Amino acid sequence: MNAWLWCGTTFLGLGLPPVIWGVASGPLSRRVLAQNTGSTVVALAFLLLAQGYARPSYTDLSLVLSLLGPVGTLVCVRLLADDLSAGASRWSTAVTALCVAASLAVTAAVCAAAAPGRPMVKLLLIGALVALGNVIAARALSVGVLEEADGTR
Amino acid sequence: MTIRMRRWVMGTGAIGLAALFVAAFMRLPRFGGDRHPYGDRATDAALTRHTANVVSSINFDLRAFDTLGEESILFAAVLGTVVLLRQTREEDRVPPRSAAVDPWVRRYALAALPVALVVGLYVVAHGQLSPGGGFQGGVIVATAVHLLYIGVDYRALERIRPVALYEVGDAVGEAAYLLVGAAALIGGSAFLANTLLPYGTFNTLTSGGVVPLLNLAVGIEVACAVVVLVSRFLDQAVEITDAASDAEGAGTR
Amino acid sequence: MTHLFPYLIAGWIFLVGCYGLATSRHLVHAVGCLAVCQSATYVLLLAVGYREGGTAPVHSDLAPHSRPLVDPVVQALTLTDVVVGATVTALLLALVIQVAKRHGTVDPDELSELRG
Amino acid sequence: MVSEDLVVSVCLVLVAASATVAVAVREPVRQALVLAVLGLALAALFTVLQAPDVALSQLAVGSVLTPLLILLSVRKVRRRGHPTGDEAQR
Repeated sequence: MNAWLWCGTTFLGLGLPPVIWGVASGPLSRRVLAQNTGSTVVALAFLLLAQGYARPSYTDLSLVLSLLGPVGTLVCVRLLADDLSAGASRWSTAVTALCVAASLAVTAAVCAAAAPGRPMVKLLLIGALVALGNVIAARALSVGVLEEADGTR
Repeated sequence: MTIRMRRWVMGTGAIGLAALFVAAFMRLPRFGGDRHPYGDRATDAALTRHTANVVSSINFDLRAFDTLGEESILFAAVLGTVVLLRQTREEDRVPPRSAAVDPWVRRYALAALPVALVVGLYVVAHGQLSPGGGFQGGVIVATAVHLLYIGVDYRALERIRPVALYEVGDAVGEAAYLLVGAAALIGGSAFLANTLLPYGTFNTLTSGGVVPLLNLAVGIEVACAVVVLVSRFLDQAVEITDAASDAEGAGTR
Repeated sequence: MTHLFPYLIAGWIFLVGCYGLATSRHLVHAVGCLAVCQSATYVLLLAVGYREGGTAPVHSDLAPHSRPLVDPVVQALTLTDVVVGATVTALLLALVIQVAKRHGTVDPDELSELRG
Repeated sequence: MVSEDLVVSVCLVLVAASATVAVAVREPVRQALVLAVLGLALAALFTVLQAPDVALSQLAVGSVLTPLLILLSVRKVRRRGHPTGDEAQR
């Protein structure tokens, strides 16, 4: 099994259990944060698995998830605004920084191995979407909710 | 039938089912085994019809009639939801108040909207080549439309999403699927047979004969069906209130 | 033993979903448990179709007959299963909203006591 | 290639864990979030079982559509539902 599959396995094996634990217990804001982290972990795992199985068409999965993940979280934040008004969970900044760092690292590693040209542009786009989506979701969780609490109901 | 008794009955039933499961699984072929007779034949059939994505070839070519049934299930479910969640007499529709959304979230939602639409259409168009197809792309397009609800508010979404148009789109998608099938019938071969169009060169957008057309029809139908479905739920949750809960001043964002 | 593992996991998910469905105190939670039951069928179907060392039956980036393929028929069945799963969940949720409107409660036990 | 089974086994355990948690969480809103994570774990399992089409549709349905519909239904039911029903599950 080549190194990429090992990375993908450890990524899923070490990344998802804390996500499942985070979404199963604790305050609601931390659960939404855990769900958002889960979509980041799986999107990056898809990039590694695509490289590991030598199937570039699997990166479409990562592209779609990098778009739908943040949408899912933003929908939860919008619909649960009144339950989330207790403010962002204290894990928020640390986890977001970790996710953005992980997405940059994985994108760089996968781009290094990918053929230059169109495939690399696609991988860079996916990495950027994952990182950006993560930052926006974390911001929506912390700031977006508070503003609505004071805004007109 | 107290709760406790019910749990015991459920427990014994579960243990019996578990025993049957294990007995059945012992006789299943080994996980990862090498004997897949139908799969090999389906792959060969798809390759002769120049369809790169064998799963799409099965869905829209070898088993097109089953996919017609599946789309009719989707159509009937959306019809059922529309009937169930309609606004009854004693309920009135309160226009939702606009919501203050963080400017960065708004910019991201409005920027991500076109990107998600393009990705959705890409997934539908390349249905018979790369992973994806009419259904997956349709749901992505439908989700992209709702980005406006997240970015701005419900009223903006209602302006660009006339539900009647999407209900017509849902029906047009289903009808297009049927017409393409009937065209094969008129063309002298069986209903939904893939003999109408040339199979084109392998791994190009026009390859696969009828498969891209059916893919597009399913894409249109699923996108419109999901938009109608979510709009009915959104109306119920955000707008429609009955006299009883009016006192609570509902009709939030 | 490992060749039975995926099937046992599918069986476990189904039984857990049934347990949740039977002991649920909120109809929307019951619909969620039904979705869990449905996902057990996805796992079982795809586990049956897996081939050791096989790859996806998608030839957009793969030369035909170059590598062993996983069974595509099972994937088409699972795709239909996911579609029907989504529509069944949506229709059941619509029914739950109607039950809440008509009977004013979403607790299955309370429902059974209400007549008419 | 026994190692490919390792990836499959890891994903299977993750799916079983998130399915058990999805049933164990009794409150519908929290269950919607766990179902979203279950959808992600299933998509990972399908990709490892070499079924990208099914993983894509599970992503589209499981991580956005189902939680959205459940949250909207809970919002309607909670506002409309029996008050005692709400207190019991909050």
